[in-house]
Amino acid sequence: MPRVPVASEDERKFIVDGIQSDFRLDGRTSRMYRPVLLATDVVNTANGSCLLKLGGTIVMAGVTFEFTRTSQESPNEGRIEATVDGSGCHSLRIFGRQRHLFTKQISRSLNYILNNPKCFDREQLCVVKGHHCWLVHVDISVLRYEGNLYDACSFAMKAALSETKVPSLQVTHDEETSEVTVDVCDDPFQFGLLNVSNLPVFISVSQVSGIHIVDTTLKEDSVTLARITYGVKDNGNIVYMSKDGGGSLDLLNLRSMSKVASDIGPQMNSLLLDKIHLSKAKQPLWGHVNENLLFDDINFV
Amino acid sequence: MSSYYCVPGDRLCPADSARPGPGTYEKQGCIFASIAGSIKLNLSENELGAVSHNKNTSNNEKPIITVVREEHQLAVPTVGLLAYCKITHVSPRFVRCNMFAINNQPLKSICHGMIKREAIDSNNKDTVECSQKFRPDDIVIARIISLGDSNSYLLSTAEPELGVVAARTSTGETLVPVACCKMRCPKTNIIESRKVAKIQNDFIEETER
Amino acid sequence: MPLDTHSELLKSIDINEFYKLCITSTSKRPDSRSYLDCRPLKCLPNILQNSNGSSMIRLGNTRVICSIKCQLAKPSLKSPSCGYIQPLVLLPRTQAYTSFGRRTQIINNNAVLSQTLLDIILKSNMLHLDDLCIEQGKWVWCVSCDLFCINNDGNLLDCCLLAIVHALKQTTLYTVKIDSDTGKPLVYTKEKLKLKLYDEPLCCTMFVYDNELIVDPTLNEEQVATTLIHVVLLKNDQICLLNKTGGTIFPTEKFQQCYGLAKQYIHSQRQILEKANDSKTVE
Amino acid sequence: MPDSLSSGQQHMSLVVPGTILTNDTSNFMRGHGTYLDSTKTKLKSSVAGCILKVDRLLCVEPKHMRYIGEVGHVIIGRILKVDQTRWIVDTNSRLDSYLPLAAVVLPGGEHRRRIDDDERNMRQYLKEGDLVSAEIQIVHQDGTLSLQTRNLRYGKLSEGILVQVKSSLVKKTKNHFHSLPCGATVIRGCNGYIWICPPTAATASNEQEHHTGGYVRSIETISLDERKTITRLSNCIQILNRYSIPIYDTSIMNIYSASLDYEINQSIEPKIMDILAKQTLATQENIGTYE
Amino acid sequence: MLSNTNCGWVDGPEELFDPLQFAVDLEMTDKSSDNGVRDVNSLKNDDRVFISKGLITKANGSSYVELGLTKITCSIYGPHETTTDESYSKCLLDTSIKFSPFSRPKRIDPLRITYENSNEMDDTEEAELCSMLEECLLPCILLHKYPKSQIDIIIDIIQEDNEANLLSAIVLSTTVALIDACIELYDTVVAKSLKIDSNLLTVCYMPNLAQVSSLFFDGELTTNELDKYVDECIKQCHILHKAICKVIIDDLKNKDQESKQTKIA
Repeated sequence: MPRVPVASEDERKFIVDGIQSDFRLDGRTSRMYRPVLLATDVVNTANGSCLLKLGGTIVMAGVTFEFTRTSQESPNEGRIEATVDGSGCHSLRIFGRQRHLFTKQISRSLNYILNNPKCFDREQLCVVKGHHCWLVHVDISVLRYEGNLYDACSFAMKAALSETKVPSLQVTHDEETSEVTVDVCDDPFQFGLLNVSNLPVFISVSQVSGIHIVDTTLKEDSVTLARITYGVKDNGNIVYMSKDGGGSLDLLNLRSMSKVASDIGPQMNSLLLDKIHLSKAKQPLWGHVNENLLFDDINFV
Repeated sequence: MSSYYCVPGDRLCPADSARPGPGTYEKQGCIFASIAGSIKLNLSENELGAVSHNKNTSNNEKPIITVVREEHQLAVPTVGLLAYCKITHVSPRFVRCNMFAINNQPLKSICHGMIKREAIDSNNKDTVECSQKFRPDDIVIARIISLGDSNSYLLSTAEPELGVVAARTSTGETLVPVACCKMRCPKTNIIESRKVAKIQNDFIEETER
Repeated sequence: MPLDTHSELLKSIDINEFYKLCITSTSKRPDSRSYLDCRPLKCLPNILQNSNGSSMIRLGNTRVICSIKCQLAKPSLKSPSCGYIQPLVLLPRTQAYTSFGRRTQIINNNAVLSQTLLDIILKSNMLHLDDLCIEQGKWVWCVSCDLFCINNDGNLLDCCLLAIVHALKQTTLYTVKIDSDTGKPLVYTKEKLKLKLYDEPLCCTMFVYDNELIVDPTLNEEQVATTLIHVVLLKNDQICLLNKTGGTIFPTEKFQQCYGLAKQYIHSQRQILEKANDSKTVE
Repeated sequence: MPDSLSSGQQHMSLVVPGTILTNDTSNFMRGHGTYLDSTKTKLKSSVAGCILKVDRLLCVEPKHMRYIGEVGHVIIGRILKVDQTRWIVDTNSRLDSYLPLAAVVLPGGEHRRRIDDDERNMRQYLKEGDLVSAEIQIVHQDGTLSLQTRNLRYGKLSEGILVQVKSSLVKKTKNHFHSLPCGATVIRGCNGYIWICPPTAATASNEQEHHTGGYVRSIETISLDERKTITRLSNCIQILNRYSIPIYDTSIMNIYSASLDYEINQSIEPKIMDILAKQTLATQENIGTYE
Repeated sequence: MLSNTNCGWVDGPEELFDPLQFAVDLEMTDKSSDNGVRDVNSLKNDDRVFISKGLITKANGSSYVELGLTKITCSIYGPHETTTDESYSKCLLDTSIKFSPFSRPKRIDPLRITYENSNEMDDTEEAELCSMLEECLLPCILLHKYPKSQIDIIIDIIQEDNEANLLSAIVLSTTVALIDACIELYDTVVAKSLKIDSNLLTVCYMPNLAQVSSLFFDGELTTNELDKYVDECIKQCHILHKAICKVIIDDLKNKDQESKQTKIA
C-alpha cells in the first residue's frame, strides 16, 4: 500500500460511491479490465520480449538464456527465475522504503507459478539429463505504475515466454569416454519454442465495501480493504493465491472472490493469446525494434 | 468476588447493555474484549448475566465494562494524561524533555516531549523565560496537551500542581522547594528559580490513578 | 506481586540511586537476595534435534542455549593435526531494540565473550584438538559451539561456560573412515562415539559495591557495579582465569575471599550439572 | 506524440538544445533555457521547447517540465505533511510548496488571536492527502512557492476527480473556475492539476466559503448522472493531455460534445481516443486560435 | 554484516563440509529430514502445543512456543515512539524473523545474523515470512489506539520441524506475545497450514469475528476443492484457538492467585 497520500477523504468517498453504483472512476464496471495493449519481440538482444500496457501501467519483459549445469536435487530439470525491477519507475516512489519489498513480492509470486510443475514444466529446459540445462531469466522492468502491477507482470511474462526462441543445440554423446559435447548451431532461423499453454495469469480481486472489483487503479487501491491475487489457469483452476491490503475477509467474500477470479481468468487468458497471435502476425509489418516508434500505439494490438 | 477472565476477541455482552471501557471495543452491536484479563463492571456488583436484563436503561446509567490486567498495564501517551519527564535541553523559545513515566507507569522506552514557552506558566505568559523555569536534568510533572508533530509530544505545565518535583544544583545537592517559583539549596542557602509543582493530596490521587 | 510504583519510577529515573537506596535500607539486593546467594540454576541437556550435542542453561532470567555442531574441514597448514573449536556467542537481537546497547556495541560484546570462551577452552585444555583430527593434513573436525542467548539478565559468562561444558558432555561424533583411493571421507552415522573431555572449567562472576563482594550480578547490577571479577576454576579448584575489570582499587586479601566464594559457588554448580546428567541418563 | 505539432502553437518556433538562437549577443539578453557558448558569441538553447521573446529577453520554455510557479497563478495542491505552523503541499513543482497557517482564512472569521491552539488543531482543517485550491503568493529564490487561500473562492476541495496533465498545457487566463454548461465545475490549476466536481457541490461550497472557506464537508451524495458527466470530462481531459492539446474551457467542451456519440468506458480505448482527438483538433481549426 | 574477526576467532577454516553429505548409511536420516512425507498425517499428530509467556524480561511481551518439534521465541517491543510521518494516525509494525544457526539440519552460517531490522535483506526466506506475518497481523491489532508509534516484533526460530507448521507456529507465538504485551487486539489470530501432496495452503483466521486475515496457496485446485481445503484449515484453527485460550486464561488465574497471596502476606 502506498506510503504518501494518494486521495483525500472526500475523493475516497467519491470513489467508493462510484464503485457501489457499479460505475468506476473511468467509467468501467466492476468486472472490466482496462484496455490491454501488447507488442512482442521489441528487444533484439533478448530471446523473447514484449512490451505490455494495461491502462497506464506499462511493463517490459525480456527473456534471456544461460547455459549451466543441472542441480543435484532435480537432475533432469532446467531452471527459470523471474525478477521484477521497479528502480527505473518514477511513479513507484509512492511506496517509499517499501518499494523494493513490493517488487520483490511480485517476483516471488511469479517464481511460485514458474516453479509449480503443474503450470510450467521445467524439463523442457533440460539439455542433457543430469549434466546441462538452461537457466532462463525473465526480467520484467516496470516503466510506469498506475495500479495492478501483479496482473500486468504475469501477462507480460506469459506473452514474452510464448514467443521466446530457444536456441537449438546439437548434443553429441560419446559412448566410451562418457563425454557430452554441446555446441550451438549457427543457423539463427533454427530455434525451438517453449510450451507455456499451462502458464497461469494473475487475477487480482479487490474488495471495496463488500463489492469485488478487478484491475484496480492507484486511486482505487487507496480505498481497497483487502486484495487477493489469484493465479488462474485457462481451465479456471487456481494454482496460486496470496493476500495483501491489510484487511480481513469472511468466508463468503472469500468464496465469491475465488469464483470471480476463476470466471475472469480464462477470459483474460484467451484475450491475451489472441493478442499474442495478432502481434506475431503484425511483427513483419514494422520489423524489429525501432525505439522512437516503440511507444506509439499503432505498433500495439 | 469471583472474577471472569477473557482473551482478546471474546464477546462480552450486547452493546446496548453496557458501555465499552478500557480494554474493550464495540463492533457489530456487541462488546468484545481487546486484551486478556479479568472482566470488571463498575457501579454494579451484579454479574455479566444480570447486566443483559436491564437493557432498557438509558445510556448514562449503563455500567461501563472493562477488562483489566493487574500485573501489567501498558502506558501510552495520550492527550490529558500526566507525564513524568526529565529536562534535556533548554532554549529561549521552548524546553525539550524525555518522558519516562505516564500516570506513574514507567514507559519501557522514553518518549520525547516539548514544553513551549507560552505553555510553561499560566500567569504572565509573555514574560516567561525558559531558563528561569527549568534546568537540564530536572524532574518535571507535565500534562500532555497534544501529540505534536512527528518529533515530539507537546506538554504543558501551566497549572499550579505541575512543574519541577525534583531538582539538583550544579554541585549535585538536592534542592528543596520554598515557593511556587523558588528552590533552595540546603547546604549553601542559594536560591534557584524554578517552576515548582505545588504538591496537593487530591492531585497525588490523580497521578496514582 | 504488586508493583511498587515509586521504586519503579526511581529505577527508571536513576538506576544508581535506586540501587543505593535498596542496599542501604534493606541490606538485601532488589530481588531480595542476600549478597552471597545466586539465582536458581537449571540445566537441560539435549534439547535440539539438529545438533550433535546441546544444552539449555537457565540462571534466574538469563537463558542460554548451546548447540554443538561438528562439521568436516581441512586443517590449517600451521597445525595439520589439530581440529578447530569455535565458540560463538549471539546476544539476543532484542537488546538492540532497548536502551541496552546499540547494535555495534552488541556485536563487540559477542566478539569479546566468544574470545574469552575460546581462551578458557584452550588454556584449560578441557579437550585436546588432536582428538578432533581424522587424518593428518586431510580432514579434521570443526566443532562450532553456537551460544544463543534467549534472554540476557546478567552474568552471561557463567551461563555460557556452563552451557558449553554441559553440551560438550552430551556431544557425540560420527565415526569417519577415509576412502583410501579417492581420499573422500566416509561418514557412518550409525556408529557414534562420545567426545572426550579432560576437564570442566566453570566460572564464577562477582562484583564489588561499596567494598561488598556480591555474587551473580543481574543486568542492572552489572550497570551499577564499579568492578567485575571473573574467576574460572578447574576440577581441582586451580585457577584457570582470574579477571578484574578496572574500577576500584582492591586489597590483595580480597582475592582470597573471591577465591573462597568462587570455590563454594562452583561446587554447587558442579553438583547441579552432575544431577542434570544423571537424570538424563536415567531417562 | 504525433499531433503535438499541430496543436495550435505553430506561431511559436520549436527548438532543441544546442540550437543557435541568435548571433548578436549584444542586443539580446540571456533568459531561462538559454546559454552563451564558449566563444561568447552565440546564444544557444539549453532545453527543447518554444522560443519566447520579451523585447530584448530571449527565453526558451520547455514543453515537458515540472511546473514553475508565478505569482498570481491559480493552482491545486495536495497536502503532504502538517508542520508546526504551515502545511507542506505538493504542487507538481520542483520543490514542495508551503501554505502558512497565517495565509488561511480559518472558520469563524478573519483575524483571530489564540494562534497557539490553532497550531495544535491544524490537522482538523487540512490533513495529509487533502486537496486545496490556492493562489501563489510568493515565489522564493530557490523556486519554493508559498500559497495563500485568503480569497474565499479558494479553499479545501471536497468530492470530485483530480486529473493530472502537463503543466505546459494549462495557460493562465482571466478565469480558472469554469462551471461548464454540461453540468460540472472545472478548476484549471496552472500546475497541471485539474479538478472536476459537480456544480451543486461547487456552488454549495461557494456559499459555505463565505463562512467557512470550504472546511465544512458537504453531506449530500452525487447523483449518477452528475457522476457520469464528471467521469466523461475526466476521460476527455486525459485525451487532451495525451495528444497535448492546450486545455481551455472551449477545448474541453469541444471534445466533450464530440465524445457524446460514444459510451463513457469506450473513451479509454486507444482507437476511440485517437478519433476524438482528431475531431477536436478539426473543430478548433475551424474556430481558430484560442486567445 | 559481521566480519569474521568480529566473531571472536581469527584463524577459522575456509570451508566447512556437512558430514551428512559424505554419509554412506543415510537412508533413514534422509527420510527424517525430508518434509513432504510426514506432512500428510502431520495435521493429526503435530498439534502438540507448548506455550510459555514472559521469559524475555526486557521486552514488553514475549513468548516461547513449541508446535510439534518447531521451537520459536517471540518478543514484542513498544508501542514506542517513532519519527516517521507515515505513522501519525496509526501504529507501524516492524517484524524481523531470524533462523538461529542450529534451526536446520544444516548449520546456518551465523555471520548472516545481523542486528539490523529485516528491511535491508529483502529477498531472503525470512523476508517472505515477515511480509506474510505482517499481512496476517495488520487486521487484528487496534492500530489507531497507538498513534505515532511503532511495534517491533522480533522472532527467533530456534528449531524448525517442517515448513508446513512454521508459519503457524510463528503466528501463534506472536499472538501470545502480543497478548502478553497487553496490546489491544480485535481477536486472537491463529494460523494453520495444510500440506496435502503438492498443495500447500496456509490460512490465518480470527475465530470470534470469523474473518480470514491472510492466506496463501501454492498447488493446483478447482475453486470447490479450494473451499473444502479452507474449511478444513479453519476447523484446525478453531482447535488451536481453544488451546491458546485455555493456556492464557489459566496463566491469568495463577497470576491473580499469586498476587492475592502476596497481598495477604
